[in-house]
Amino acid sequence: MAMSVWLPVGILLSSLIPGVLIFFQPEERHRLRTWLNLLGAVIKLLLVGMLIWGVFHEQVFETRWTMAPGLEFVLHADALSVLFVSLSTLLWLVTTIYAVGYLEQTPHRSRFFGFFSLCVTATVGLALAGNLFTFVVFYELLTLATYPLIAHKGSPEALRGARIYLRYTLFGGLLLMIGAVWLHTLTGGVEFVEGGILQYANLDQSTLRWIFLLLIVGLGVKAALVPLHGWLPQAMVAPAPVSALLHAVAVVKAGAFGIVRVIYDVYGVEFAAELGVLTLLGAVAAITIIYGSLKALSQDHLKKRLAYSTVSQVSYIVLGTAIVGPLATIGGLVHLVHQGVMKITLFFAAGNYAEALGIHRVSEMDGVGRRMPGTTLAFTIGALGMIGIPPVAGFISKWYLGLGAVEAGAAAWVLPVLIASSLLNAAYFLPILYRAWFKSQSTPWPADKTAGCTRELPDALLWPPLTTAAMALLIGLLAAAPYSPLEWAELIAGREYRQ
Amino acid sequence: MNNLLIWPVAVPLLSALLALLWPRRSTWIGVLGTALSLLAVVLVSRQVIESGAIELALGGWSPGLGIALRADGLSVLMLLMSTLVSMAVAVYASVYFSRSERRSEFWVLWLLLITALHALFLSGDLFNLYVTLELLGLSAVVLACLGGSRESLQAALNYLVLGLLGSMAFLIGVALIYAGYGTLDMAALAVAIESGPTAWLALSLMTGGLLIKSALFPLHFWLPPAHSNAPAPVSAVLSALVVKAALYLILRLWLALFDEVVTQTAALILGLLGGIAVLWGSWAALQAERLKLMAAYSTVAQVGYLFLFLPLLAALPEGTTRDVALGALVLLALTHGFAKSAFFLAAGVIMQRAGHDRIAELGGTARALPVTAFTLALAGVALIGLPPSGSFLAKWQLLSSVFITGQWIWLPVIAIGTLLAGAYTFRLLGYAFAPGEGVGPSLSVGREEIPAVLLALVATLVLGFWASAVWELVPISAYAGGEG
Amino acid sequence: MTQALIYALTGAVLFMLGVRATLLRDALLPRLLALNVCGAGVFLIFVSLAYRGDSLPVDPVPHALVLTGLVVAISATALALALNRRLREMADE
Amino acid sequence: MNALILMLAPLIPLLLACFAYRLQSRWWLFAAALPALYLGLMGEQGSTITLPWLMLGMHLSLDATAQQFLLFGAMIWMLASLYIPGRDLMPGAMGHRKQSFLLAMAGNLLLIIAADMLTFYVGFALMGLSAYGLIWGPSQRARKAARVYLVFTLIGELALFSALLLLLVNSQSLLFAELHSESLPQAAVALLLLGFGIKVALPGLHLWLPGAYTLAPIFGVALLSGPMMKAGLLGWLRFLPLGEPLDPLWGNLLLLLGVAGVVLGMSVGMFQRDPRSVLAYSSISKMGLFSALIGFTLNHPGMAAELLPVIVLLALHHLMVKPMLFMGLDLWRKEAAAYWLLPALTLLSLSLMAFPLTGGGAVKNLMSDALNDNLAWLLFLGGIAAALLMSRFLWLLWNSKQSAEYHRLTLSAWLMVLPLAVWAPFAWDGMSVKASALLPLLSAAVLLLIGQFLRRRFDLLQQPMLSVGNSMSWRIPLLAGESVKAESDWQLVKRFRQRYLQGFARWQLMGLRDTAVWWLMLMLLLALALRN
Repeated sequence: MAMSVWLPVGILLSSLIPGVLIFFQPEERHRLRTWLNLLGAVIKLLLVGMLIWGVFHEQVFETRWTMAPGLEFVLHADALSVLFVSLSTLLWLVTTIYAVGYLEQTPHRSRFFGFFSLCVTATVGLALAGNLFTFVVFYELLTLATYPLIAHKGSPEALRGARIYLRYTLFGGLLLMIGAVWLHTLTGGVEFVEGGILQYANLDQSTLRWIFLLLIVGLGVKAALVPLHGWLPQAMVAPAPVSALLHAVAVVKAGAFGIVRVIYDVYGVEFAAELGVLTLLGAVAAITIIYGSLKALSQDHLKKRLAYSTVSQVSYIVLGTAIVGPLATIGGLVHLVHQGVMKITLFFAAGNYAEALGIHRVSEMDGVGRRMPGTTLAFTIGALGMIGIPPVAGFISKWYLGLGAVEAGAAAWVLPVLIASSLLNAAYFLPILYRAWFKSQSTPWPADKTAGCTRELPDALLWPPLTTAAMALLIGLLAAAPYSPLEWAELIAGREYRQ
Repeated sequence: MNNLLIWPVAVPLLSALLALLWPRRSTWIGVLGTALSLLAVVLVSRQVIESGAIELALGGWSPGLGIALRADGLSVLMLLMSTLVSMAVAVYASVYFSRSERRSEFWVLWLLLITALHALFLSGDLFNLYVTLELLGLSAVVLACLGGSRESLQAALNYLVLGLLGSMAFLIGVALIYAGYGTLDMAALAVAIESGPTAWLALSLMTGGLLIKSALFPLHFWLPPAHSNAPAPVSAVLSALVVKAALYLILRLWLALFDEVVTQTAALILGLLGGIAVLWGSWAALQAERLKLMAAYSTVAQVGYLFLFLPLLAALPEGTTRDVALGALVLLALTHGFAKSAFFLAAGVIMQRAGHDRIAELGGTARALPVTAFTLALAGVALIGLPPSGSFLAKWQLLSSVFITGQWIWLPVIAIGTLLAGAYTFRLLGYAFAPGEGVGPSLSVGREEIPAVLLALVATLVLGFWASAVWELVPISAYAGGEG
Repeated sequence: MTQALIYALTGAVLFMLGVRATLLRDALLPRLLALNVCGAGVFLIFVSLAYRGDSLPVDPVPHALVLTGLVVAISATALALALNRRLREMADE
Repeated sequence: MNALILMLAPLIPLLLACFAYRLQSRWWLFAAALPALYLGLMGEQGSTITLPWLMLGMHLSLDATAQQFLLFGAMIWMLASLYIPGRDLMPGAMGHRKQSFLLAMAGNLLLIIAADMLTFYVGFALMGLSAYGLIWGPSQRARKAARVYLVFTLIGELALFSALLLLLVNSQSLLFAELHSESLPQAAVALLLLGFGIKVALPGLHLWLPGAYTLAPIFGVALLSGPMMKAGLLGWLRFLPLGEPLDPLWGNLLLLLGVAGVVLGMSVGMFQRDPRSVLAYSSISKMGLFSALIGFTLNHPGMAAELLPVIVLLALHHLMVKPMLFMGLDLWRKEAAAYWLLPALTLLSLSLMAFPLTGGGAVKNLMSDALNDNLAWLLFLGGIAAALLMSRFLWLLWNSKQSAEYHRLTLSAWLMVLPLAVWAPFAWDGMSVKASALLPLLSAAVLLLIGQFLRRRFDLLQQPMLSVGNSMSWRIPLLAGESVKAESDWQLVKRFRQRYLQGFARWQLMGLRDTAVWWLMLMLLLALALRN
């Protein structure tokens, strides 16, 4: 009993406490800081392991705390939250290791790692939020925790990027909050229940549509739906680990996850379809997918290209959500994990290129595969996954999305979108791979920091991308194995469509 | 047991006398006196939480002629805020004024200010309210000009004159009440007052006077110069507590005493003024070039938020929803009190270290003074109303009330106000976190940085996670006509 | 009764005049004077309230209040004047 | 045991690919196909293995078709592995070729033994994409050819992907055995035709082929023309509801496209100067024939049972002979004093021409039996095409120069496989001499004579005309959206176009550049055909 109450809190605290402690560490206590970080991450991983086991066996984990009359702070672990929690926990561990390596000998590391941990805390809290109120709380906290990370370098571009990020997200958070309060006022409390609650509430439909619009626009800012995506390419000025976390786990995913929550566990997907709001959302997602890819084509800056790719890829999740039917749901949900693992690999690799050779642009990447084979291998796997080439994880997502579309009779517009997006993905990823592997070095590296080293990079920089790349490959290859993301997505879809 | 009520007033008063007599030890006496009054307030609060509202007739004279002290949920909350804030500010001031030759003056006036505040929150009698209001105003003015600069004197003088005018208006209202109902005891009045011309006129005069003191738009013009030119600890209490005192009175009058007199239109007018204050104050804060001026304008905006509640409260039927909204109003006031005092203290630290508080030149603050920068960030979070601060909860309930009453007009005000608050806060943080040499090299964490960060933490964490206590306390009322 | 009313009305008029001058004047001394006029008006009202008809004794409470009010007003005025002098001195320096 | 080897067949090349950069001997590559060869020779038919945890559940099984494909495929893979040049095997070399080779082999073998659609698709994608590395070469033209190949392949993959989804939802199962044509969406068939049509180079979808075949290294071409191209055909055999009634539209379309392919291959191939190009167009022509046969089978489900095995045999024959021809050509070019290679190549060519008593002739006999006098004209046409193209090939071979020395190993290996290729796929029951079988050869000879006469007489088919065929290869850069560097061929064409064929060439350019126009044309033809 006590266990079921304390486990969600423990999962939050396992990153919060190290985060707070790290803030107060002097800059030079590098070793202690690293240990704190890793300890927190490992403890969190263990706790999440317990959570996974419990939720799989239909145990209930819930913490409630009344913050104000009618406003309860609820942490509740259901299958959907477990999916997101385990993703963020696992990737946090990897990213922490990477960040330790990446930021070696740079100033303000205590501050950085403090906010880094807070950022993960907010993400995990978001995943575990048991009602809309708690979700909003963590959604805003996430904004706050990420801002200093984006601004970390302190350069004018970094500050500008952070400012733009903030403008967008504060605006989005406000709309989300207004929508949430409105809904809360109408229903007297919006718990996340599998299958949704609103279809039984007997409320005015047009009001519900307006609220839906508010919520989705609020969440869409973080999920970078067009035209609310403007902050994402600007935010790539952040250090590589931050971009990795931002694109793979934290911010962008938070928005997408929120959309999933709202549609499945607040409105109920069938009810939302009845309201007619899903068609619009699907259209927006489709536009975003294509638009993001088109923009990515013309970017020479590597991280910017990846950023636009994120814009496009995250909308796969939204698209899967907007199509009614369990298969599409599985596709969307599983992409939540798959995109995270693949994109984090890509950003790690991009960070490594910048760190080792000073490469920031695609046009500088000629022949980099020969110089940095490990990193480039990871990048290749990630990129192939993004295109959706089997057996990398991205293929599984695309497969289920497509199946869901066919099943729901939406194939006529979804399949062309998927195909166009895959082609565009290929068009902006394959040239990079081509340059890296097939071309030979044409110009000297912009800033070669590893000249004369026997190894490609320090372990802390090389292994994280390789690990995540292996994960991307394995979760695709072993998609049907027990406890795989796909299995979880099926479990969730089964529960969402149970009634 | 009811004798407890005397201590929150008596302790600071006696300490003030002691400090006057023994100026060389004034710092010790000041801090200790503040700490003891904190203790007294805590005892009173415990009593109220355990056994409901309590009352004390001073000297055994019955209310009507004698002086009655009453403590209920609302006053306890205000007392707790003011005493906690003043405790923190006192610790800060002990460092801030440690080398100042005016330190004994400061401590005497400081203790007097606390006395006045506590007496005001506990007072159960309209005339006593006037007296405490004046005492508060006078000690605040003197504190405000302790900085000694020309601008601060000018501003303090302006503040004084306007404060006096407000008190006069209040006093004439008191006179009218006495003429109409023959008593000044608030408990009796809460039952007696009925709608009528006397009550009307009295209410408008008293409210008008208090509006000046609480600096509601367009009567806010005295506030920014006065608050921004005072020494940092003084600005902190001015913004956090003194303004709230006037607001507390308005709440008492509107909700407990004149609840039958108040009309929807009147509330709406105040609400509109509040709305304009929100927009104007936030906009001006965004334009401000100096840190303390920004904070002062932000106070104008925050006061506006509090007034937004009035039309909503008037429209809500008595019962739980109204109590929830009222609690939210109190919570917002409390959060602002803590956050703004933290903000001013942090500004004071920066000013002492950098020698100026021009926002555009604050680069490097985060490196030189990490704790203070953190304080600014936390306080900013509370000012914007982001979670997990208390103001987030309050704003949530405010919006909720908007939806319940259908007064949609406030929705854009709140939205734009929040965005503007975000804009000015993060503008500041952007400069503070930028690299630069605006602030001197880093020293270890100073004693003066700790109180500020604690205050900010109270605003953002304690009031966020333990806010439900507010809603439990607010319905405990000493006044029959009130919301109890 | 009528006499008391006259006093009260006079007090009200004084108060209004005082308010007007306080708000409109720029220089400090006139404003202070106006404030005192204001105060006088208020006190006049209070004093007139004490009258409860010929048959009854005068109500002591308003008198007590006026006394307290006078103290407050005097100290406030003194403070204002002191501040004003300080300001002058600074201007001279 | 058999099931295990079934799994090993694709797994071993895959694992080797992971360590490709360490492999220094080509015997590793050679050995990678051994499990497949074993399966082809001694595998127990009907052995299956299911891996439910792998991706979405993978099913492998060995049926008769798979076994035959494995046998002949493995031989070609092994032979081709010996042609990989030594410098690609140096330690420290990037090993693109090794890696691509092994990955493509893994994909190819996987798709052959796949028992469900997804497994097939995975293999197909793996093979198709890895083949990029087999085509890629350092020259600009080779890079462009590889790029064009990649674009086509990707489009094919995606079409196939969509088709798969439609099929899966329709039949609720991934297994080939459970596919059915009931309520099959038309779009699925169209997408299947498109997806595999690119691989088998249907006219209009063949634009990647000439460039890739002429510019890729020899082992790449051998593999492309052999096992990989046949994978597309195998895809049709596996996916299309052959033997079940279907809208005749699709059968007719495929038939028509096939015939167009035969004609296109023949007419363009005849004017090529490079023997490799001739072989390339011969592939188009041959695959056209196969496509037409499959189209016919689609429309005659009753005959599917007899026709399909023969189509498989026909495909196997081509699978063996074409790579052998390419590799033989390479030997011919590089081996000093190898005039004795000419008879060997002639023998292969004769087999491809379906000369009696060769493997080709035998299969053709079987085919005409199975067809039961239907489509005799098609076989005739195909025969003429093959005969003309092979004559052209041999003619060019005769006139071409020879240069450097070559590795003994490759030569002897080639010679060892030669008899197998000539009589592949060992359809002994079809070995007979029929007069009718010689008819196309005779007609071709007559045509050649007429052509020769015309050429002498009118000087019409002089050099400029030859370049029209080459236009196929310079069109590739245009497709990739880049301007072309002036080359000698290009100059010739320009001059020629200015002089004689301005209008024609421009029409051709426009027509070929945009695949859609091709399709439109074919649709129109189809509409006309269906109206009758």
